[in-house]
Amino acid sequence: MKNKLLFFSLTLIALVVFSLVVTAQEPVKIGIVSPKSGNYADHGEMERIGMYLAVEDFGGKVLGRPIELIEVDSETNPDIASRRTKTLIEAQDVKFFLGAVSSSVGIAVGSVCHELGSIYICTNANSDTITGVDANKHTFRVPPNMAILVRGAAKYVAENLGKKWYFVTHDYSWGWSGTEWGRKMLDKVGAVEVGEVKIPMNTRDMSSYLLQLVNSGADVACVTVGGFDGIALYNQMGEFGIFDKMKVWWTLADYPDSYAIPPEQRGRYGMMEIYWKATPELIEFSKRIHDKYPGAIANVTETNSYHGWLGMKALLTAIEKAGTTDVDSVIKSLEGLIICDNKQPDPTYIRPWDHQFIDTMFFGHDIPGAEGDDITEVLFTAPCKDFARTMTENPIDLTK
Amino acid sequence: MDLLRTENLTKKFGELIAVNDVNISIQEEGILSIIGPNGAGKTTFFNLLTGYLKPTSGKVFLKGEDITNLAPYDIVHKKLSRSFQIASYFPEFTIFENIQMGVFNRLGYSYNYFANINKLKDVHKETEKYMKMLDLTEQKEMKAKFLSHGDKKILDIAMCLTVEPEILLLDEPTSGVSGTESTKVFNFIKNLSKKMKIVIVEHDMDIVFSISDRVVVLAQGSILADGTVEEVRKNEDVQKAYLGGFTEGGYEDAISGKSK
Amino acid sequence: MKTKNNILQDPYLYIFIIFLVYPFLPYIGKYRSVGTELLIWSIFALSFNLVLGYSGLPSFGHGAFFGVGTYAVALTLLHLTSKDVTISLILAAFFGGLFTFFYGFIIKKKRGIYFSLLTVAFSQILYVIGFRWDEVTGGETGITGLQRGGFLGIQINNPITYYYFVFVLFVITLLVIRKISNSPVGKVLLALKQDEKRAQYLGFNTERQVWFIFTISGIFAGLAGGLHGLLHLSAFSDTLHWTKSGDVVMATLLGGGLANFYGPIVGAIIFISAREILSSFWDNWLLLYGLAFVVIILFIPTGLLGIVERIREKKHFEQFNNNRNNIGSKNTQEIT
Amino acid sequence: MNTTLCLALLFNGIVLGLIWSVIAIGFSLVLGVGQTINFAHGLLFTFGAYFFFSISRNTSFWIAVIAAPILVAIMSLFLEVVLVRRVYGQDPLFGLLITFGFAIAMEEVIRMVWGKAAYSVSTPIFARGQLILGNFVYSRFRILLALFALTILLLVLWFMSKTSFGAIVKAGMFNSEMISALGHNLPLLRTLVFVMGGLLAGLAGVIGAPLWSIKSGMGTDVLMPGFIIALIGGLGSIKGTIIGGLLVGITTSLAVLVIPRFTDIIPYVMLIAVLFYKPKGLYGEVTILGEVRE
Repeated sequence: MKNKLLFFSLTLIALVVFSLVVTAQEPVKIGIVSPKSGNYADHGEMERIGMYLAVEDFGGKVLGRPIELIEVDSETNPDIASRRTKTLIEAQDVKFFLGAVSSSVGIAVGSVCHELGSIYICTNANSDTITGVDANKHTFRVPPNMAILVRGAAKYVAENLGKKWYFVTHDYSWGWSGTEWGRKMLDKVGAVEVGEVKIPMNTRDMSSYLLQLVNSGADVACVTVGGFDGIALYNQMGEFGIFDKMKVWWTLADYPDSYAIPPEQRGRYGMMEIYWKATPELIEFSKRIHDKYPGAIANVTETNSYHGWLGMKALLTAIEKAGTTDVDSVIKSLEGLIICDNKQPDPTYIRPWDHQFIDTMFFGHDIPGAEGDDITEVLFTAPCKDFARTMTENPIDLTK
Repeated sequence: MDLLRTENLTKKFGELIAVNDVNISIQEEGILSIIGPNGAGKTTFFNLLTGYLKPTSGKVFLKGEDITNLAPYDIVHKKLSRSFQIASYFPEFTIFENIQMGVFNRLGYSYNYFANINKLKDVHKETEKYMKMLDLTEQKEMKAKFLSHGDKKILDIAMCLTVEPEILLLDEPTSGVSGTESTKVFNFIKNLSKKMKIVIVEHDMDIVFSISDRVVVLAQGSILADGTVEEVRKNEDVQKAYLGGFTEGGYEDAISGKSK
Repeated sequence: MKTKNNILQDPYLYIFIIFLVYPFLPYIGKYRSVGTELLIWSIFALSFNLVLGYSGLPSFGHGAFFGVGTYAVALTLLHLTSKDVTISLILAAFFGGLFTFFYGFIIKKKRGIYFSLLTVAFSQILYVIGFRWDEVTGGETGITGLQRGGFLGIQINNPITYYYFVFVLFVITLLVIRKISNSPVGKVLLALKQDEKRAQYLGFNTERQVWFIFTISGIFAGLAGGLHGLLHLSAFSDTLHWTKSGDVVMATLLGGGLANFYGPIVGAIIFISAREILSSFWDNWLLLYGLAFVVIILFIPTGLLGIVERIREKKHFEQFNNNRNNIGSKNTQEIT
Repeated sequence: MNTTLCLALLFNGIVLGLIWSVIAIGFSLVLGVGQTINFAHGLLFTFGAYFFFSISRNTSFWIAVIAAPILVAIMSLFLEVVLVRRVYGQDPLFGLLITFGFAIAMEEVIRMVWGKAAYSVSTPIFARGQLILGNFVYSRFRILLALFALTILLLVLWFMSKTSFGAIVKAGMFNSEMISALGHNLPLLRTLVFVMGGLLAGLAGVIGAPLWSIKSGMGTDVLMPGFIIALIGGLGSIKGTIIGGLLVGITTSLAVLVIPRFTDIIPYVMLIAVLFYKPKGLYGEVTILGEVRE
């Protein structure tokens, strides 16, 4: 009889201890919505690598609780991305989300999180509206938007590359925003527009557009074209000898796009969101990426991997600072957060009124014929805060 | 006034002239047979009459009205119906359902999206009438595709009747049908001709000569001979076309069909 | 009158109960938006089966009419002041029907390969317009941030009430489509699928029948699209892309739409939930998704319920085979 | 609009049309003889591009030009024997779906094997630079690719009209039962035509790779103009496909001046217009169960 009593009490104690440990151990769930299939899967992969490394920096824990990453495939399809985000919130009560390679997915996930009260840090979408007309209390955006990127480069381009600009616009909201900001800067920097060609989304053959550009007599082609269309355009520019006739300025230049072009056909100028050789920490970070993920499409720090890392780091820092996973208090601690150890020359500052991350950007030039990883030279670095939109230019109120 | 009339009806497939300038007028009474070697244009002629093919030139008149460019479903509503060389029916439907289709159309249910079929008493009664007429009632619930070849031919003809035609075009009703069943089809056509004008395309000379009031012979798409059974039997060109210049003696037996 | 036992046999009863109880089921019940999605896809697949299963028309661009419904809802909610969704859903069904009415007229004479490829072509036209006409359709970023007001005053904003709102529409759709498929027109469609020439010679204007049924299926496809738009409070051009039209075709075939009225529902449930589960477990899930197409077509072309039908038909054939022998013998004695 | 630009766009339309025709012919032959919609044709094109990219990087440009199409032809043999052969004669949707499913699955395999990034093929040295006549500038490499496409088209035209195999293939389109009745092995004929389609898709891939840069989704983008031109030209008619390709290529290229954003709609609108007036296509003699009656 006695040992039965003993046995019973021991199991009871074990149960109590176990439940205590479990609650203390209750994991912090973070949802990652980025493309795993479809055309942008490679950008998605780099983004996720950055996030894993950030979690690693935090030792896999925040507030003493393990971090549980739940990944869903956005398929670069806003419809599917919003449905899967909603499912994670409904079924697993996920409070924090990161990711998105295209603006449409960013906007869609942002609106779902706002509707159901979760925080969303958009790591790789540049259209102005995410921290503009589509902004909301729960959405933050890591990469600089087109206003910052274009205004940051306009003066240098006019002074050093040429005054007669020809706009090459990706014919959808993101592409227009790049050209609009370019047009606004024309008279400020003493440049003049000599024409524009709009390239529809998902175009393969660029010849009919390049023919309009090649004999336009422009000094500079101001190009806002991204993704695979961007790669196809850059590649076919070499074919039509655009680089011999004029300078080419890409308002937003991603490292993987230059890397995909055969060395002898490179030669564009462009504003880059990160330059992997800017600081020793970034060089070390690139080595870390290369060692842990040799198969990745780029073995240096580039836009997607860096912003994935920075977004995750900001979120975890804010949660530690807020001391709780309650959404409103984490938002409070995110707003105005300054991240010094961001591996960049200057710290990153999260503006409270539009939830835009502000740090530095790099204007570079692809060196024709350069082999290996070191394919771009940096002409100057620019602080984003001097070119970001002011409250008057972007009147939004996130408190509503 | 003739029931059905064609004016220099012609049909060309590229250079091939399938039906060549046919002028024929079909009156009320009796059974008309159209005979001729394979490829003489018999089936194409039927297709032209019933709107399945558009003629290259020429016109078709039904009771004086020009029906040349009408579609088959409009011509059928003008009481001209036809069966097919290869019996065509709805294989997955039961026999009852096959016959029921024609009744649906005639009683005006073709655009009725909501009626419950089992509750349509008028359709049910009408279909039973045709089923009895063809003594197919025992196999009522059997899928048409399991029927014997002869029964399929009869079903095909029965479906033509559901339209209550005044003219019935039968395309080789007994072809491929074994002895016992072809007599069944033969008798069936016989008593049908009392109620409506029948035009048959047929190869079996015994049937042609014993059943038809008038015979038209088609060769290379044009009419070779047109008249009573006797006139056609005697006709020189018919013998030549059918036998291709056989020796003298052979004409008689070939024509009379004994050698079959 | 339906006797007691064949009510129990009627699959409609089970489908009704499963969907009625779904939100309260343990574990899976929480996934309300997936549940609503299954209902919407069942409406879409049922209406699509009127074209594929009943009329034998291989349409491969039905996603276009679904997408048109989504955009109709999104645009009306965007531009209309009141957040009431009644008008937008009516417009979704209306425009679904309008597009199928016009395009149906163009392709009512086409069959087989031409029909498939022309429907793909049409859905691509709508896709390019939806994808690039930024001013109206929001282009690649689509239309987002809509609010779901009431339907004739009933509040349907929270997920549960919206689920049951879609459930009611699903039940109505199912009864209407079942009525059509058991009506004389249903029989005419099955007839023209088996032998269109024969049907024409019985007096049926088969082109017009194809035209009308194509339009009716478009109306329901538009409605389903509209409900999809209200579920996600957004509209994107992706559903219009021809590769997405394959989903409803596969769902209908998998379930056995060619052989059984309830096939599309079974197919929609299996196909959509498989896609959701598959994609959350494996990066390269598209590999299995593609192979599923191949396996279904190769091994179960008539779908799951198709297998049931085939067994039933074998019994039907044997039953008639033995009694036909005695009928046969009776007939022959009679004549000779 | 200055005339040089229109001239350049017209010339560009011809180049585009020729390249699209090479893709369309493969699709048209398979559709004509095998009566199956081969939606894996785009995928075979993609494999042609990827094989060309990998082989040209490791060996030489010229070995790749020959090896890539042959590899694709072998792959299409596998596809035909294992899958497509089982759906001949069935509902056309089955052929479409089975090849479509295969294409989705294999596209994922491409991403697994070659990774998800986009690649570009460097222009061979002999083809670099531009043809400059006054201010008419055009890429020399594109002209060479167009000539390469033209030779392929002329070869197929000669092959189909002059050789006995070509005659059997043409007859096969009119009446496949007749072919087997005359003692020709119809299944073998269909396999050979399918492999021929695969070879053409591989060749088109070799042309497309340097032109449009290589990504796993490039097949679906190219499939649409391919099947549209095949239908506009008329099934199995090589002459029709070439003329159809030029027509669509030129109209799409010039339309950039009128509706730059919606030029992609042009092929679809042309298809619906042509099929509405001439159901068999411009030069098509055969309709595959396309119409119930005239």
